Amino acid sequence: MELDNLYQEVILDHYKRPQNKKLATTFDAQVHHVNPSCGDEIDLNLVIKNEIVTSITWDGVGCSISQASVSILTDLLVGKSITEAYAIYDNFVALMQSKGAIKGDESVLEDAIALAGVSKYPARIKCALLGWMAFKDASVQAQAKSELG
Amino acid sequence: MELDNLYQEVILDHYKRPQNKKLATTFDAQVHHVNPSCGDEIDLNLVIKNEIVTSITWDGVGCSISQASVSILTDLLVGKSITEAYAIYDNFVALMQSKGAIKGDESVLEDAIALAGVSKYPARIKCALLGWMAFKDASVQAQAKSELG
Amino acid sequence: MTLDPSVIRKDFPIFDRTIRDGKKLVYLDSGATSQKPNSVIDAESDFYRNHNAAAHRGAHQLAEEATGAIESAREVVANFLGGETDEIVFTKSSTEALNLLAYSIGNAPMGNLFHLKPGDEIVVSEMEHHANLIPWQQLAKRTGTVMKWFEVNETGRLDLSNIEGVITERTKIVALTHQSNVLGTIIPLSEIAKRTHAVGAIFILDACQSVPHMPVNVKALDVDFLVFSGHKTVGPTGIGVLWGRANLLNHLPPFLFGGSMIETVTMTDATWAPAPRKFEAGVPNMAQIVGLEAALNYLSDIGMENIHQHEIALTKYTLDKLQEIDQLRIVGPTDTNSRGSAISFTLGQIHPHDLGQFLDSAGIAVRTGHHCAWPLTRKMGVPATTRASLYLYNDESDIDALVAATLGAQKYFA
Amino acid sequence: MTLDPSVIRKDFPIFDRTIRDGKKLVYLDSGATSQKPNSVIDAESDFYRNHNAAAHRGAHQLAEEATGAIESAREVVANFLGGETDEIVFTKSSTEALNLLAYSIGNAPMGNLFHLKPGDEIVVSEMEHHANLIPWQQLAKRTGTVMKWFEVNETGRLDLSNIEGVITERTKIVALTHQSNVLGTIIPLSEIAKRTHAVGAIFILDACQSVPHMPVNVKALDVDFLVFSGHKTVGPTGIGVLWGRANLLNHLPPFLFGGSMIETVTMTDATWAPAPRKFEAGVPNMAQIVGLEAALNYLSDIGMENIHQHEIALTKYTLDKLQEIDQLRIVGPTDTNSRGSAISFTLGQIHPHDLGQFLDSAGIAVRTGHHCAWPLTRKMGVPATTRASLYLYNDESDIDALVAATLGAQKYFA
Ligand SMILES: Cc1ncc(COP(=O)(O)O)c(C=O)c1O
Ligand SMILES: Cc1ncc(COP(=O)(O)O)c(C=O)c1O
Repeated sequence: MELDNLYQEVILDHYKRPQNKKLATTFDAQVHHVNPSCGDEIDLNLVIKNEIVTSITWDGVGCSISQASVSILTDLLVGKSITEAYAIYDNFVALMQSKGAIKGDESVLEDAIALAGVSKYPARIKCALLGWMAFKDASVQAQAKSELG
Repeated sequence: MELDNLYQEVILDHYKRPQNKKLATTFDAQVHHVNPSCGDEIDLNLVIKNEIVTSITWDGVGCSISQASVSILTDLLVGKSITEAYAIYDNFVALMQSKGAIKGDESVLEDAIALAGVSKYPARIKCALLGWMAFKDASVQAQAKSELG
Repeated sequence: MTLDPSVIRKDFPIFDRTIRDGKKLVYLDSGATSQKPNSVIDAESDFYRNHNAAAHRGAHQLAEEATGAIESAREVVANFLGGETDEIVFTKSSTEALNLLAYSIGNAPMGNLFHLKPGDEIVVSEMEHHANLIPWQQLAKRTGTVMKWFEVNETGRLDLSNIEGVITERTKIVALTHQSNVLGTIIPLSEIAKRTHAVGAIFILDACQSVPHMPVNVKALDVDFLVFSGHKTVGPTGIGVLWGRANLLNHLPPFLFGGSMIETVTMTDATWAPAPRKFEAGVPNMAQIVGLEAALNYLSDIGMENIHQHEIALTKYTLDKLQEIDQLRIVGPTDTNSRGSAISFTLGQIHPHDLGQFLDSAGIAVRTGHHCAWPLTRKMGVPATTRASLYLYNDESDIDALVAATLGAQKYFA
Repeated sequence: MTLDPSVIRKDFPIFDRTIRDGKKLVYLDSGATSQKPNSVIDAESDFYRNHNAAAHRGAHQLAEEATGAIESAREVVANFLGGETDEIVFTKSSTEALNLLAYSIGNAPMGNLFHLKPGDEIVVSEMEHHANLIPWQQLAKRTGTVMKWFEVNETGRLDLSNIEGVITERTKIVALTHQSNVLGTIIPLSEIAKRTHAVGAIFILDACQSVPHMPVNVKALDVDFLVFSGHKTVGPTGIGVLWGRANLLNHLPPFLFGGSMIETVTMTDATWAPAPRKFEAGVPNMAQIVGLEAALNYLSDIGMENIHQHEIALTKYTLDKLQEIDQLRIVGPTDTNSRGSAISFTLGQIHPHDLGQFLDSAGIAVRTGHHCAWPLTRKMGVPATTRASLYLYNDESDIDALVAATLGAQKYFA
C-alpha cells in the first residue's frame, strides 16, 4: 500500500510511545508553535550546556506525523553539539522539501529517515517540520540568552 | 449605413445648431449633471410659471447625442404644462430603455423620436438621457421651491 | 421530482478523473469548494473567446456585449436571491464581501446611519467562520466598539437563552452564519432577526453554506445584508456576492476606490456613483461573473428545493451510518432538524489529519482541521475534526465508501 | 527576433469573430483590457476540469494539486518580475492591490514603520489613474496626511523641476504610474525613486501599463511595491498582483481578514501568518492564478523585449500616420522616447464619443472619455479623448484601418 511509505512502523511506534513528552521544569528556552492550517500545537523546552544539547522535552497535540517527528527529534538531537544538531536540522529540512527527489542520509538522520515519505505529501510537510521549527527557534533563543548571561 | 439610424439628420442639425444653449440669468432651479463614464457635463436652468414650463436654458460639453437630446428637449417642453412634460419624459425614457423593441410615439415625442436609434446602443443611452435627467431634477427642485414660496 | 446524482455527475468533468493511482474520486469536500459543471466552465471560456472587453468603459460592440453580459448576470443573481438588480454587488469572494461591510461601516462618518461609536456593540456567534469573525474584531478595535457573541452548546446549537442580554439597545450590527460550515447547524434566523430589528440594529447573514444548498430568499428571511461565494455554488473561483437592501447600500460609504465607482474626481477629492457601482471599483471580474450566472442557472434548472431535499435524505443516511462506527463522535446535531450537510466527526484517538490521509489513499476527499472556525473547535473540546460535506453530485455509494474506509483506518492505526 | 502579429493573432480566438455585421475586428483597446490566447483560456478550464479543490485547506490529492498549481504560479510571477516567491501577493486586480496598500498602511499602529501621522505627506502625480489616486486621497483624509503631486506639462511629461519641493522630508509615500494609460508617457523612474529613498519614503509603482508591454524587473527599478493586473497582460479577469519587498511585507499589517491568513484565532483576537499568506484571506481565485501563470508563460515565450520593440515601432507608425490627419491633436508625447503604446488624440470639434461610435461601426474598438484619469484630461484642456492602445497582436493594417475610418468620420460629421 502506497500509504505505508508515509506511515512507516517507526513513525507509528513513536506516535504511540512518544519520547520525552513531558515538559521539564527547568530550561534555557521555552517555545510554543502552532500549525495554523490544522491547529496542531507544540510546547518545547530546551537546555543547552557548553554548546551541547542536554535536554529537549515537549508536550502537544497533533497528528502522528507531527508527534512522531518531534519524538524522533528529541532522541536524535539530545547529546549532540549545537553545530551537529544544526547540520542534522538542515539535512532533515532539505529532505522534507525534496518532493521525494532525495533519499536522505541515514547515517545522519537515523530514525528520522523514516519520515522521508512525507516529502511526497506537500500538505504534511508542515506536520513533520513543526517540532523542528520549534527546536530551531528555541535554540536561537537559548543561545541569545547564554551570550547575554 | 447602420450608423445612420443613430445619427439621424435631426440629431446632427440640433448638434450643429443647438437650441436655447445660453443660460438664462433668472431661473427657479439650476442643476449641474455629469456622465461619469465619459465626462460629459451639463448646466440647466429652468423656469416654471403657474405649472407651465416657460424657459429651459442650458450649457455644456458633450457628444452629439447628449447635446442634440437636450436641445430637442428644450424645443419640445417649453410651453407644456408640467404634467404634459412629465408624460413626455416618461415616454422618452421608456423608448430609450426599450432596446429597440418599441418605436416611440411621434405625436408625443415629435423631434425626440429621432433619438429612437440610440436605444440599440446601450453605452449611448446615458448620453441621450443626460439632459432629461437634469430637467427632471430641476423641475422637482423648482416645484419644491414654489410650494415653499 | 427527485434528483439523480449519477446523471448530475456527468455534467461535472472532474469525475472523469481518478485519484491515487486509479481510484474513483469520492468528493466529500464541497463545504470547502464545489466542483464545476461544464456549463460554467464553458461560460467563462465563451466570454473570453467571444465577448471579452472592459465592461462599462467603451462604446464599441465588444464593450457593449461585455457590459450586457455582466448586467444580465446581475439580474440572474437578483432573481436567485429574491432581491433587486441594483442590490447586487459583485466581489471576489464572501471574505471580501464581509470585509467590504466591515471597512465601509468603519468609513461611515458621524451622522451616517452606519457610524459606530465607542460602546456600541457588534454581535457574532462562536460558530463563525474566521471570515465573519476577524473583520468584526478588527472593526471593533478601530472604533472602540464591543464584540459580543452567542455561545454554542454541546449539541452544536446556538444558545439563545440570553438573547436579550446579547442583543441589546447598544447593538448596532448582528453578523451570523446561516449554516455552520463545521457543525452543519442552521440557526433560528427569524427569532434573531426579529430581535435585531427590534433594537434597531442591522442583520448581516453569512450565507456561504446555505445559498448553495437550499432556497434562500432575502425578503422572506428579513435580513439586511447577505453574502455568498461563487466557488461553493458550482460557480467559478474569484467571484462573491454581496446583497444589501437598496436604501442601506445607498447610505453605506464605499470600500475600494478607483475606476468606474466615481461620479466626479479632482486631485484632492471624489464623489461616488450610485450603488451597486460605487462598490465595484476597477475592471470587473467579468468572466467569473458570467460563470456565476451559468452556475445559478444550472442550480435553478435542477431546483434548489430538490437539492435541499436530496441533501437532507443523504445527510440522514450519513449520520445513521457513521454513528454505527465504534468510537465515532459526531460534532454537531445528530438529526436533520435545521441541519445542513456538513458533517464533522472525531474517531477515537485517531487524529483527523491521519484519518484524512487514509481516506485520501482510498480516493475520498474530506477536510480535516479547524475548518477556519478555530474558536468553535476549541469550544467543542476537540483539537480538530474530520468533515464530510455533501452536495448534489453525492449519493449513498459515496457514503458507503466513506464508512468502509473509516473502518479501514481504524484497523490501520490500531 | 521580430514578432509576427498575424501569427500571434491565431492564438487569440476572439479574432475569429466579426463586428457589426461581418467587419473584421480591429482591437485597439488593450489599454482597457487585453484579449486572451487559447493557452490562458485552456489553463483555467483545465484547472476546473482536473484539479479543482480548496488550496491550502485539505490533505487530499486534489487539494494538494490545487495548492501546487497556485504555488507554482507564484514562482512564475516572481521570476517574471525578478522578485522572490514569497514577495508575490495575489489580489483580484490592481485596484484591489493599491487599496490593499492604502488600507494596510492606514492600519499600521504607532511604532510600525508604515504608521502615518498628521502632517506626513503622500505624493502622486496628475497623470494617475483613479485607482492610484482616490485610495490615497481617502487615506489622507483618514490619517490627516497631506496629498501632494507632480504636475504634467503640455507635452504630457511629469514636471520634475521642483522635485525637492514635492518629495520632502515629510514625504512617507510616493505612488506613481509607470506609464500613463492616457498619454503613454513613461516616467523618469530612477530619478524619482532615488529622491524618494533619499528622504526615507516608500515608492509604490502602478505598473498596470508597463508590465504587459516591456521587461520590468523590480530589483533593477529599485521600487518598494509594484502592482499589475492579469487582464491587461493577456491573462484572466479577476486576478491582480502585488509585489513587495519581503521585509516591507513583513511589517505591513494585513488588509482582508478571514481564513488562511491567520496564525491563531480566539473570539476576541487573532494573529497573522507570514507574508504572502497574511494578505490572501479566503479561498483564493485559483483558476485565475493558474490562468495568469499561463499568460506570463505565453508572453515570456514571445519575449517581453520583442513585444516592447514591436510596440515602439508600431507606435511610431501610428503617431506619424495620425499626425498627417488635419485637425488631429495627439494628447501626449509625439515621439517614442520614454513612451508606450497608449495614444490619445482629439479630432477638431468631433466629440470622442461620436468618433468612437463611428470607428466601432467600422469594426474598430477604441476607448473614449477620460479613461479613469479625469484630473489629467482636465489638465490637458480637453473634455475627453479618443485612445488607441496597441499590443502584440496589432499591426500596421490595424493602424491603416484606424486612419481611414478617422478620415471617414471627419466627412460624416462635417
Ligand atoms: C494605470 C492604471 N492603473 C490602474 C488600473 C486599474 O486596473 P484594474 O481595473 O485592473 O484594477 C488601470 C486600468 O484600468 C490602469 O491603466
Ligand atoms: C461559513 C463560511 N463563511 C465564509 C467563508 C469564506 O468564503 P470564501 O473563502 O469563499 O471567501 C466560508 C468558506 O470558506 C464559509 O464556509
